[in-house]
Amino acid sequence: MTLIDYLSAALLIAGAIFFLAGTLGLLRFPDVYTRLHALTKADNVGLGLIMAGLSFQAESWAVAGKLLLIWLLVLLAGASVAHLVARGALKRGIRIWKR
Amino acid sequence: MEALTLLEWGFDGLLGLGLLWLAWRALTCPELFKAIVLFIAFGLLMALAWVRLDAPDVALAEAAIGAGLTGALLLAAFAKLSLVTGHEELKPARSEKNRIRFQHYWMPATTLLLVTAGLFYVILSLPPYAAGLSVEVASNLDTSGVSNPVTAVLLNFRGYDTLLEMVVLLLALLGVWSLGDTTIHREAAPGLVLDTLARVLVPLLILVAAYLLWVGAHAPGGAFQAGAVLGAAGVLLLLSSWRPHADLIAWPLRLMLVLGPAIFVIMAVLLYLTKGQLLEFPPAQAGILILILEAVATVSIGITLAALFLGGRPRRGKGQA
Amino acid sequence: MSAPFFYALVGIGLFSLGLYGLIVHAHLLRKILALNIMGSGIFLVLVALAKRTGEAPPDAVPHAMVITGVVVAVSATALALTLMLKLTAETGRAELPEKGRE
Amino acid sequence: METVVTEFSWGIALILLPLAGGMICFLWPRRTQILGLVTVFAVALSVGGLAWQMLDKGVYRHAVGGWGAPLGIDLYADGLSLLMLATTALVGFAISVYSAAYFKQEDAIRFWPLWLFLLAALNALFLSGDIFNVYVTFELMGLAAVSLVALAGGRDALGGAMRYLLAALLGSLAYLLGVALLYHGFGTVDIALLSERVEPSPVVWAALGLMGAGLLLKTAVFPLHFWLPPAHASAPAPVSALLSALVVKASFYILLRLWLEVFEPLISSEGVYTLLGLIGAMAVLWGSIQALRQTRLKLLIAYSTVAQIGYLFLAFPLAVAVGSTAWSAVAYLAISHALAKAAMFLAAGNLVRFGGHDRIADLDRVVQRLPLTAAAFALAGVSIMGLPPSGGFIGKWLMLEVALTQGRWDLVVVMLLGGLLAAAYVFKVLGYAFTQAEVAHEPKTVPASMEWAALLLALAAVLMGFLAVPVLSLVDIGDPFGLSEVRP
Repeated sequence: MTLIDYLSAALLIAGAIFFLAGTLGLLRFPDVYTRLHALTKADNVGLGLIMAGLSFQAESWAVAGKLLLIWLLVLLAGASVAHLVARGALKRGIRIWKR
Repeated sequence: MEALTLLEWGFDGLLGLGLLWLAWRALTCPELFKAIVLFIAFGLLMALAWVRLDAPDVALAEAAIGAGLTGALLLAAFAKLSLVTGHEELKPARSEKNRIRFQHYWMPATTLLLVTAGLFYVILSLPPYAAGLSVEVASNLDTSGVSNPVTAVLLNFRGYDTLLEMVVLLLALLGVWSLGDTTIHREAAPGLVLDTLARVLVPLLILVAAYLLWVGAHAPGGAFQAGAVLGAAGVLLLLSSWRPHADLIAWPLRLMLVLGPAIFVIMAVLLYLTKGQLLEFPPAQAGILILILEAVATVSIGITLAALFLGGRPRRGKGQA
Repeated sequence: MSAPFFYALVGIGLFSLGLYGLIVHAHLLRKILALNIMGSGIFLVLVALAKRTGEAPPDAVPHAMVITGVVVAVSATALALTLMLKLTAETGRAELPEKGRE
Repeated sequence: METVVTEFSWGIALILLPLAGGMICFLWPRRTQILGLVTVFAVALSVGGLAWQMLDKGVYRHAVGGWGAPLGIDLYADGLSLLMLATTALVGFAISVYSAAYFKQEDAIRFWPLWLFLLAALNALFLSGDIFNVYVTFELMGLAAVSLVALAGGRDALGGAMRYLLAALLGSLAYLLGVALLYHGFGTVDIALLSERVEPSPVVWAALGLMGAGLLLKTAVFPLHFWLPPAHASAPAPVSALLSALVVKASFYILLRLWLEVFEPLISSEGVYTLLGLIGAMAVLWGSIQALRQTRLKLLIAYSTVAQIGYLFLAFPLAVAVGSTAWSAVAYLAISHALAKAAMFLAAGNLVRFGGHDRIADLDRVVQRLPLTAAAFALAGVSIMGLPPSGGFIGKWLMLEVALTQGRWDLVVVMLLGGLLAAAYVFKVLGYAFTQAEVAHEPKTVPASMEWAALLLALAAVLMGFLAVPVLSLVDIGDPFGLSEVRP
């Protein structure tokens, strides 16, 4: 394994940890808003790290570009959908959790 | 190497059991909404399984159509169902009746277990290696006009199936339309975010569809995947309260819907008249002819899928006449 | 047992699960889900066993069949869902009407 | 001109014409009726062309895409396919004429595209030589048929359509799993190649079980008939006629085809034959008794279909003996039933149009008011009962003869009982049609074309009683029943 491989492995593992944490949050957090918080973190940062890790292994700049594009799209969709879900929940009158 | 196979087995086992578990939960969890969400998740795992099985074309089709559009259709139907029945469907309590039922069905359950065991035996009795038609596909790929074997089978070797399949899609829409109309009118603005998302994503989705269509000749992709992406763009537009202009919903819409199967029929006849067999592509021109066929089909598929999502036959609203 | 066979068995399992769901559930939306799961199971059998080519690329013919099947399935699902909504609007219940009632 | 008729590949016209016609009808709703009629007429002419060609050259085969099996899909027609295609064209044409008067413009624009796609699906199915392609045509047929049932609207029709759709989809899926197993077992989905390659193995048995179960469900054989009566009874009259006459025959045709080509040579155990014969016998008795118990005319006719399908399955145990004519009897019964049952449903449609209901007890002297319709019902009844001279008589006689020579007295008794019960339910209807009912209602007029369409179909069913020799020789093209080795 080269230095590049170690670097991408580290990034991939870090990304996986973010996903794991996000999933845990999704399962354990008390209401829809906090769960969204956990989920979007995992999606955005976790996927970003994984994409970064994978781009080190990419054969060409075009592939790396595609990976970047995928990440940007997920960012856009994730943020919008999280907003829509939260707005829908508010409209339905679901209260925000307080300790 | 040893560790790798162990890892692969772990992955396969998790994926397989995950599929079964999700299917089971989608069928048994008491809340219908959850069941639909679980089914969509099931579709996404299926896409992963297709990738694992070296079937990227199927994976794309599954993710776009099997999970994506079917999911959108199910969710839309669920929402309408809640309207029709007055939210009764949201939480059907798991009543005593349900539990009695479960005991009531021990006989089909046992029979099914036996059938499953029998089918397991049948599957395991198959030879471990079989080429199927892969040799024939590979040796005729050169004259098919494309280099992606799946596209070659879909559009050339078994193009007749695909012709009929295009008609099935159109027919489903005719069936849906014959059940009723929906009035077309612009609803209240859905909010800035969805609007912006649609504005950004729709052009991008169209671009992706064109890319998938083009790349389908030599890599995973093709008319159905591209059409599904186009359909998704349509669904997004419909969700953000965009409605086709009143003048477009009469014959222009019908023409676009028919164009996909129609181009197949027209090409089938032309190729019969020139080559002597139905849908027989001349090897030299096969590539360009298939591309034309796929391009028209993609647009038609996209519009048909979006129309299926909308539901009934669109009609002009009274305020717009 | 190799991966193709494992996935084919999972496919059979999905087919049976779906069939069971189709029989026991009265709610039509659930029946439609069950039919889709059965279909996915069959598609899995088709594609998984196509990979029995050893090192060579898998057989493409079942792949094309499954793409056809996926499109057919979404068409049937769309029609079934619309029919279900119409029936529910007519009877107030998303279930098949009892037989024998006039 | 001569060369066009002999050289043109008529089979593809049978598929592409109705497809194109359906699309044009959809695009041009204002002219939908005339376009539809022209298309159906053109299809009927093409069947004539195909028959002409096949009488001269024997079986029809067309390699779509020029590849040929196993890579491509082959269209294939022998005498049996030709017979089904011709019946479809004839019945379809009569029903089309009927439908032109039956549907109002707003319903016509929905009916015609669906019906033409259904016609395309039927023709494609009868011409298909590829089991996966058959799956696609099944779905095409099923979605079209279900949408047509739902055209009637209302609780009964929608419920019937939904039940029908679920049954059709389940049947298709069971069939498709069988296709998947056969493909992975023998590397082809072409029927002719399969019949060369299959050998006794678990795969074949599983495929037989799955495809058999799926096709039996689609054919509505007792006890898998539960979906048929509600769907066929609640559909608009021409649709009921199409479904009972043609659509259930399509899945039976595939069952028969697969049985003859793929499965039969491998099956040595008596069990399968006995089982099929047994469900046939049960279907004959159960369907007839249920038909007799109905108070609604269309339900009575629908249950009669359940019973008549049963007869087709009685042939399986009889055909074990080499050289038996049981299959010819089946083919004859299938087409006679198609003609007679279509006539019956169309006649029922006339009665519903006339009286506004289909309660048998209130039929109110329709003999005087609608003599042609009453005659149509009676003549169709003659064929259903199996009285001479009619197509039904020839079919049942041929089968009875085989049963007698083989000493299968149990089957003889079932056939005779079925005939008696059929007579009972037909006369039950006719009896009420002669008496005056007490319910007063304002009768509506029935267009002449609707009466004549029903009568001509019924006459055709009777006429089949005189055409046994030419029809049976037509069926022998390509030797679909494998009888050539025993004939000198």
